[in-house]
Amino acid sequence: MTGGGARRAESMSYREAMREAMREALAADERVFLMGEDVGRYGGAFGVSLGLVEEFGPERVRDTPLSESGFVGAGIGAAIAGLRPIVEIMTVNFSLLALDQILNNAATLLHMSGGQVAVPLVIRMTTGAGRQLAAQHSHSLEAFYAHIPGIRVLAPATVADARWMLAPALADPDPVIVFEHGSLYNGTDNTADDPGPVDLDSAAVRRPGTDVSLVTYGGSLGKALAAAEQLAAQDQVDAEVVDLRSLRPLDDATVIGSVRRTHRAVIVDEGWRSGGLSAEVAARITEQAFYDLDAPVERACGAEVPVPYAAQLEQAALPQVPDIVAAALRAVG
Amino acid sequence: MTGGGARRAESMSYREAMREAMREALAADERVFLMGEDVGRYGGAFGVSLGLVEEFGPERVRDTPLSESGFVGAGIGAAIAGLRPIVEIMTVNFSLLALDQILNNAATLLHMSGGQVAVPLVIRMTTGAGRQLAAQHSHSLEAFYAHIPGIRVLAPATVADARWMLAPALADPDPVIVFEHGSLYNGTDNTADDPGPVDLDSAAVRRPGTDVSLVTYGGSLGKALAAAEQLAAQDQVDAEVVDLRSLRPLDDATVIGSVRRTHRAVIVDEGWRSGGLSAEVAARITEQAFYDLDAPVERACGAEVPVPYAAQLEQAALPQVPDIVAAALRAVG
Amino acid sequence: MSPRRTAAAPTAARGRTRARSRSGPAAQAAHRRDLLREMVRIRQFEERCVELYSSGEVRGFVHLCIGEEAVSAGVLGALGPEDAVVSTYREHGHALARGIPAESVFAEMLGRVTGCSRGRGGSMHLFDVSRRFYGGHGIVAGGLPVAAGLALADRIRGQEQVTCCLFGDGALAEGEFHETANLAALWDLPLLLACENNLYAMGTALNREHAQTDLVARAASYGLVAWEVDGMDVLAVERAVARAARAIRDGTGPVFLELRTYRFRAHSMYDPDRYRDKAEVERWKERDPIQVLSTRMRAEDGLDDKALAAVEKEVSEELATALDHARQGGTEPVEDLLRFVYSPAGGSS
Amino acid sequence: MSPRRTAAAPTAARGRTRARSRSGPAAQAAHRRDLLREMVRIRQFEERCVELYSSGEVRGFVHLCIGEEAVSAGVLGALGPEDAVVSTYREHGHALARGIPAESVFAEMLGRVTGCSRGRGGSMHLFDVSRRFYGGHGIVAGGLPVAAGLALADRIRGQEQVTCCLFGDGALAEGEFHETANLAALWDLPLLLACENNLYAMGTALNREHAQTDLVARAASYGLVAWEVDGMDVLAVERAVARAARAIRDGTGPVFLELRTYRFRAHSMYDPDRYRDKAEVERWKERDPIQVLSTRMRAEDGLDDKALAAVEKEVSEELATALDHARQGGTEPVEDLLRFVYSPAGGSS
Ligand SMILES: Cc1ncc(C[n+]2csc(CCOP(=O)(O)OP(=O)(O)O)c2C)c(N)n1
Ligand SMILES: Cc1ncc(C[n+]2csc(CCOP(=O)(O)OP(=O)(O)O)c2C)c(N)n1
Ligand SMILES: [Mg+2]
Ligand SMILES: [Mg+2]
Repeated sequence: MTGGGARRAESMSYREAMREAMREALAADERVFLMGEDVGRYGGAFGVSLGLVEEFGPERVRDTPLSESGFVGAGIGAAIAGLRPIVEIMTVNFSLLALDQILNNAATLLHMSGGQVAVPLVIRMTTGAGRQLAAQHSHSLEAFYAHIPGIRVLAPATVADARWMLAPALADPDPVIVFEHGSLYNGTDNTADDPGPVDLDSAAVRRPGTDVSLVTYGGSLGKALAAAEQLAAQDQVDAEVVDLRSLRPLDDATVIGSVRRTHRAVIVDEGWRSGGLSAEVAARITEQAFYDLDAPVERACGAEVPVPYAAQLEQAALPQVPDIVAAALRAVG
Repeated sequence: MTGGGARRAESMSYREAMREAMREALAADERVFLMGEDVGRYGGAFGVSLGLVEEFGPERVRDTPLSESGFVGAGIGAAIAGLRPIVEIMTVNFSLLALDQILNNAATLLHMSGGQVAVPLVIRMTTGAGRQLAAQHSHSLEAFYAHIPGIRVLAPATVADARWMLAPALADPDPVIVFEHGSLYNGTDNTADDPGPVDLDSAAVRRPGTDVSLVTYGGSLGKALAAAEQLAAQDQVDAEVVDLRSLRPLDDATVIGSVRRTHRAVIVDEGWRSGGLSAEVAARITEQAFYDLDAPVERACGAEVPVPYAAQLEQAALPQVPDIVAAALRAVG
Repeated sequence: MSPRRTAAAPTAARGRTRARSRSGPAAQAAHRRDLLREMVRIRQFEERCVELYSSGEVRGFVHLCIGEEAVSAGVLGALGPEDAVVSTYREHGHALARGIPAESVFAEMLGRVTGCSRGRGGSMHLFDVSRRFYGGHGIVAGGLPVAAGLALADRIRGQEQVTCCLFGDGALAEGEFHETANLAALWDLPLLLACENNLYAMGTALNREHAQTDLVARAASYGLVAWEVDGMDVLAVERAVARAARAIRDGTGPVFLELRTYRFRAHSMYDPDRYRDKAEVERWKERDPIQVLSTRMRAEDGLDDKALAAVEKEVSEELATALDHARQGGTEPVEDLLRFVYSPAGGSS
Repeated sequence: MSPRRTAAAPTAARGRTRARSRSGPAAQAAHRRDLLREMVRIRQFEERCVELYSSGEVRGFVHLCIGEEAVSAGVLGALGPEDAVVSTYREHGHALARGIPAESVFAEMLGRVTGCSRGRGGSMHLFDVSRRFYGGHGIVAGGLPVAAGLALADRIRGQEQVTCCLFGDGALAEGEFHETANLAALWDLPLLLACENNLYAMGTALNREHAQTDLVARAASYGLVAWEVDGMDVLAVERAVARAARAIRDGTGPVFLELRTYRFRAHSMYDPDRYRDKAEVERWKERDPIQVLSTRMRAEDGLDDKALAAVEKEVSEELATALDHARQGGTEPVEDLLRFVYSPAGGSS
């Protein structure tokens, strides 16, 4: 706690960091407004926007009815008209109701209009499992969005990224989807001083290592780091942990660079394995670093099942530290 | 033309084969009914169900309003109640409006209910580009569906598969999605005699070869076969062509078996490259046949762009025979 | 309380099986006692859930229906066993009133394999196909098209069954409500659309969800027979549903009922309930459905504190036993995680 | 023809800019000549499209508005340049009446880089942001939420502009219509919902799409000001839109207009039109919007065959020249395929 102002290093929760980023954006640019179900009076389903409606009023922190397709489409229109909407969809599970608007309009209009209709829209949504919310509230569908040309997809995994990724996302002239893993909100960390312009295209090496690259993002970063510590402590394996940060575009340079050094890779992805983001990352590594690989790329992913409620089943459905360690040992073994 | 009855070998179009399969199902099982926009009076947007309403009446060949989420959900409910609905969605582009029903209900209810609620539903939809229909009518979103646990995804690429895959799909106790590439409807071929029970889990080797495996499905099968002929004629490369047929589950045995023989693979997929089905197939090949591979797996995919209207741009956006040939030569080169 | 479209509305208010057996005053008093008992049972069940959630035995999102018991007891009480029910995540009361044993609902919330969904669903996803209770849906309005499909099957097979879909006022804003209402009216489906209007969708009040807050007018615009009901009066709810169900069986087509009610608790155990005026909550508590019925029974049936206490004791003993048994239920082995992703016969993977 | 909700409806029918300049009888006659010319122009443009499609010069899906010209000329004629327009795939007439040069619409359909969408959109996706014409949407009802957003931006910025969204009768069945209508009424958006009711959605007749075929009643149930208009009478359409636009500018909130019209041709060039009774089509042709106006002009403005022929000749020459120029347009080099997937400044990939 340096105790300084909003732009100085501060220890805060991921939730507070995202809120602070929105407060900053609302204060700095009158074109910015937040819209979504219960973002106002209620404070956001996960409390991220708590207090913002009191500060900025109901026009700029706008509660919407339960109409995901309608208000996401309205965000697209408002962006086309020159505003800078931040649209919150409570969870990625509900975002399927708005996927037509996101794919067929937000991602498509610029190209289909021959470059005339830009859509500077930011859509935030919670993703992921781990809180026993069962199938209809626990999925990780990032893979759907990372497949869509015309949009950018971000997955802030640290408090600092939660704090500093929103501004550049709002500055992007094209649609940006931001995934916030529900298990991250309560985690606190130092946001670091204002890093100035943040690069949205780059992955980050969160832990340098020499023996194997653990490539992950979002809610799985903590597990990958824990696995790396265990590998170092128990198996004398020095794992490098790469946080993708951006799911579209993927930062091939950082990922491939890491694998060129370690010659082994494990992709850690909470999403379903078949056709998940893990498949694209694995495919790119073998395409671009085939002759540098000493072993096939391993994947530690979510089980291919609708996430169940019961604690032991839910935990078994998600990639856990032991799964990551085992995959890394297979890779180096 | 052997001129025999419906169950004898006949030369017919892919459209007629699919229609014949539906007619057969409607005649054989009173629980079966067809529902979708303009499947009745109009005869289906692409004429697939032409004549069926006259034969089976408007209750069993049911026109629906423009309500994709509504009538797909109604199909789910009718299936739960014991009927065997065939729901037609005009094109995969519009299916996004029903994706919530398909993922959160059709694919999820059986597991989420602890095995109580089975959904024996078949959903047919047209997919793909090549007819200058522009972005909102040309996408190949099979990757979205192949990512979803709880459903089966089929891509009949031949007239025979169009004719014979529907019956086993209707016999499946779980949801089945059938993708019909729009460019296939007019192609005619011999349906072959009734093969009896058709295996939905297996891929098919459409052309045996020894030098490289071209793995594809649906609308790209013809291009892969043409590329194989050209490779044989011009480059003395003997390509094996594998038709996936089933996109979920994937038939690893057939694909990996082929690659073990040829030591090289090219995935041909009209879908967008990043996060497409091609990524999963490539990832599985390198996971399961890493030490058999003599070269990195190549991918010839759709360009990452909303498919444009202009002929030269649309053609450039799709994987073409020269692209497949070039990829194959890179693999063997 | 009378139908907006009297033309299309059924003339006499007749319940089904139960109703017939409800001829004499004595039988009616007994029936009222059943309804009271059911509401007390649901209330006490929900109060147990609060404890179980606080103690951490129950996890995830838990949505209580305290204050809305008349809807559960009245709607489900007026349906027959052959009818189908599709509900929401706020369905404990619906499930109990449908006859799903408290033990298997508790077990489900505890994540036990003995739960009504084998512990895979939890509080939001209670299922019991043997009782034609088709969940337990967590996607707001997501159950509506499915319910239309269940009704469509009955329509196609000419079965005289009703499918009752329960949903909230917030669900009306979703496109799924619109598409389902039109399909139901267009195809004349034997569907009862039971809207549990508790005036809020999470923290959003009715007039900030809907431009037209007269939900009956909205529903009628699809050509649905529609009327509103005092959702705090279990007898009114039961009468209305019996009447609607009869009309549907008689071929009137789908019916929409707006059941005016209120939740006394927050939206979910997770919700601090910052958005409601405490005075408003207190005003509604004066119309507590258990009070409303017991007051009447004190007047008409000579119900007294002793009798009421007896009912409460009976119920609390039943629930205590149910919870004990539920706690003894085993858990699904993790080896069976993938079981039921596909049907055994399906053999896909 | 008068608003259902007179309370909310504007009293006087006043157009905007054009209207002011339309004081004297002479000016009105001249204005009618403009409208006639526009309709003839759209009709001839569509007839050219038939030829171009048959010759294979134009590909893909092509949806003609022959028979619906009064909607194009009347709706777009009553809007100002500051207003925004969102349309469907059946938008050639809307685009032309909005002022997009025929040459760039032809060029778009020919897939030329000189087309209004650089050849990327084709017939279904005409765009011209300089004229606030925001497409050309191929997903039925997909343009509605976007139009609500354009209107929301004006509402937030306090701009006195109208966003006009054109859509068909079939679109009303989609959840997007429902969600948009509610948002528009709830947020008081300056949105004109212009429903082009041509009685069919592809091969599906109105009464097989909607249980309630009175679309005005449906729209009014959201709290929208709504009324129906004779869509074959361009003057009635123009009057209604001018009145609606003024009401919206005056803060009445969103307005829904049902424009009753009919397509004389099949749904698309691909459609054999098996589902309509030929006699029905013939009956509607007696109300051909060009006939309706020219008949009146013969009576009131002394229009004669010679003058009409002159207009037709003028227009056909304009279009011939436009098509010639369009054919000379270049094509986008395939190297630029990925251009515009992202904005230049965006730098994503
Ligand atoms: C499609 C969708 N959007 C949002 C949510 C989050 N959510 C759960 S309940 C709820 C409010 C629903 O209100 P209402 O329909 O009135 O039912 P109530 O909770 O009042 O019983 C919301 C917004 C969801 N589950 N599904
Ligand atoms: C979401 C969606 N579903 C289906 C289609 C296929 N389709 C294109 S136009 C059309 C009919 C639309 O009818 P209507 O809204 O009345 O407009 P019209 O064509 O009569 O002008 C259909 C079903 C589509 N383009 N989008
Ligand atoms: Mg509610
Ligand atoms: Mg129409």
